[in-house]
Amino acid sequence: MNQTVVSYLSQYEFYDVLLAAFGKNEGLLAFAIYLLGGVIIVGLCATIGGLGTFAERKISADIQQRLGPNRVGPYGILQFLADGVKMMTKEDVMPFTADKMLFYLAPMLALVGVFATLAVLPFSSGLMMADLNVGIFYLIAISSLVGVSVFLGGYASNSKWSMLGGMRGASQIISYEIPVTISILAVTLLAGGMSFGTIMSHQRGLPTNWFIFHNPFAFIAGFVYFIGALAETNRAPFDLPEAESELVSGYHTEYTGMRFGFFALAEYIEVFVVCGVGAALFLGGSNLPFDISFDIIPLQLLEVVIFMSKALALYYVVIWIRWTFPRLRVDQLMAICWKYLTPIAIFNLIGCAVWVVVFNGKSIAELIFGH
Amino acid sequence: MMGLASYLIISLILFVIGITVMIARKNIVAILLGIELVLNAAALNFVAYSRFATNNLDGHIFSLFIIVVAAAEAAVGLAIVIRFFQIKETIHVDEATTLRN
Amino acid sequence: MTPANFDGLMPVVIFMGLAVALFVGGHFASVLLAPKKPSHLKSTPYECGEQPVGSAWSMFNVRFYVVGLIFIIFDVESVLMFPVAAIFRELNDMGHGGYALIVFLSFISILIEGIAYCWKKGDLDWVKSFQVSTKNNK
Amino acid sequence: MFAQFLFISSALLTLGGAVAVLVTKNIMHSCIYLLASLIGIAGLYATLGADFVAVTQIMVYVGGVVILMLFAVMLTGGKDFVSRAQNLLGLAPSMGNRWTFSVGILVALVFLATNIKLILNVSKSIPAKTFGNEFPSTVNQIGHLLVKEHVLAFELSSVLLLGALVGAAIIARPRKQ
Repeated sequence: MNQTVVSYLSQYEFYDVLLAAFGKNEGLLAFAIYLLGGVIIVGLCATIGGLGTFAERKISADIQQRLGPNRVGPYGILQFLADGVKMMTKEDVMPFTADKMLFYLAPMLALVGVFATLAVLPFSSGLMMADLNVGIFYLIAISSLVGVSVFLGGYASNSKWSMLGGMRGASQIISYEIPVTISILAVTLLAGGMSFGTIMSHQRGLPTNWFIFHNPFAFIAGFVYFIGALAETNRAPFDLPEAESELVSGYHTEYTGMRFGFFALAEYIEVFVVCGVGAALFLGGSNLPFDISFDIIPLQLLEVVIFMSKALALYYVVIWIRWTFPRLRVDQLMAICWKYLTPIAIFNLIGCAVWVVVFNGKSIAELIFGH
Repeated sequence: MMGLASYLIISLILFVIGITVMIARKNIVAILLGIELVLNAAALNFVAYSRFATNNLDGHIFSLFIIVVAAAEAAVGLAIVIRFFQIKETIHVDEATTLRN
Repeated sequence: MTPANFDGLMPVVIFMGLAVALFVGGHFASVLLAPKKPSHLKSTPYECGEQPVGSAWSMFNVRFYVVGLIFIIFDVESVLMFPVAAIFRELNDMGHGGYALIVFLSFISILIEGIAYCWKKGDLDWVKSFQVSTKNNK
Repeated sequence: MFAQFLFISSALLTLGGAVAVLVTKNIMHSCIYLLASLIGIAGLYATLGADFVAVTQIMVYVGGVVILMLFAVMLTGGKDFVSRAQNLLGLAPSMGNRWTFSVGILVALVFLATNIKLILNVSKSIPAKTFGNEFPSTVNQIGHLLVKEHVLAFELSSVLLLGALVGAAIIARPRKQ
């Protein structure tokens, strides 16, 4: 329980060597390890976010039978670095009617909200940064900062397109938070705890132990979560806040250069985070198949690879959906959230609760094969 | 440093600022902001006493319900503000002189 | 279960700090690298090349508030359901499964009443909410 | 060590945000300062070992109440916003004047003076407990309290929220004048 990277490393001998090097100060050593891990994870996720833009263009080109970016580096894979440099060297323009403080603050809130969720993302069973007892609940709560930042970005620009996009974006994000939260509530109920450690430990072994295959209600809840997460990250077909054919560019119309880059980075990392959470909650997360229980560091790295491949597979599905489905109308958007997803999510929650009581928490596979 | 007294003093300052906001502002939304500060000060007191003076978590439950009630209060209060604005076209609190409509 | 210590909260603060540091650093790089040629026309709000009329900070439709209202009620209810859901299995293993189910279901049923009310009154319809409610309220 | 750091930074964020709510003249800014203050209070809860209450604070306030307030400001902005954007008035209207501020601060000082003494006595009469670095989970205990001792409050809170939803929806629903 509550295994973090520090408590994991402390079972090895080199931890004592490090501890001696830090003058027996455990807090300081923990800080150093966490800081190093944080920098690594942020760098990794920023790269994934950058590669996300590249993957998006490549995959869309594939789907539309084009070539896509192919000039910078082999297969154009360094395109995201070129984009980043371009953003840094662009002039920052701020409308003279803007609310200056909030104009600065909005991208920062988006970054803080998204990065803070990375702290609890379960990359592997041992190398997890923080395994809070309220892990998944914390993740939902802190990611709602993104909604505030979308609203503020729209408001502070004082442009009519931005304002419309910001209002739409904030109401869309908060609406879709409800089906997502209730689906996660169903998982909490099945796992009997909110920390990612508890949730993962219930999905050990074969894929039949994954929560998406636990019972029919959890299966539907997985899809409800995924649809809601698409909408929460403003991805197509729910990209109404930034619908370029209706609202120019939505809440970041007036943002240029680096500040636009921060919004884009936050958005792409958030897509990765919701995919990772989906993988952890419903697809077994970083658990190795067959419940291998040697505790060595290469195995932990293998778990990281498993987690990442699950999350990135979901990421691919997200991009695939974007280039397949047309955008919804705004009234359809609200109708899907409140008239379909939320009742279905509540129904799933009740179903899971009844299932736990009636079948004593056993999954379908356990009932059929009886172990 | 992290004793009961420091939490109580933080909570008191928060409460006093909330009261001042409620009295000084004439904008109804700003008055609601002051009310939120006051409620948070109370909830902080409950949790602090729960840690330092008792051994159970009843204080946590209390502050949980304070948060719930504060959310309901904000929802209804802001609805009243919006309705008031539709009628009077202002949110200056001194304009709220009628009890009907 | 061994009690965790406060150091377990460190990553949360560290990641927030990294976000702020990245923001400040990116700004700094941008200030160093980016050209600065401000002009009045460049800093007008973008309205497809037209001269902007008035401010964008104007009134919006009340339906945005109604959506926010329904959201916050559901949000608070889900907050209260989280700890109960977290111990639901434990209660079931202790043999109080039926009792827990009754408590849980009666809580959810009141939630369902709320959404049913809003559905019937047309608050969930984005477009029609105005016409329907004028009919009902005179 | 880290707990002290968390405590000091949260306390500074809380008090700084609250003071900024008091002095700023812009209602939008004061909502954002309130956000800062509320996040600081969540940090203070965390230093008290109340992990669930801290996250609830963030969830309900940051995700809910503050967004609702920002919406309400946008919905009631109207003339006030236009006049400020065109600089017709130096200050945002209805945010108080010198007279109301002096009355408010007077009340605050009286209240502060009467309570400081009370708090010092209270903190003396309660024996000082020392806490180590432990941070045990409160979720399970809160869950048990909610379904056992406080089950009536738990159920009634849902009725309260239903009442708030229905009432606020009736009040705020758009209708013809």
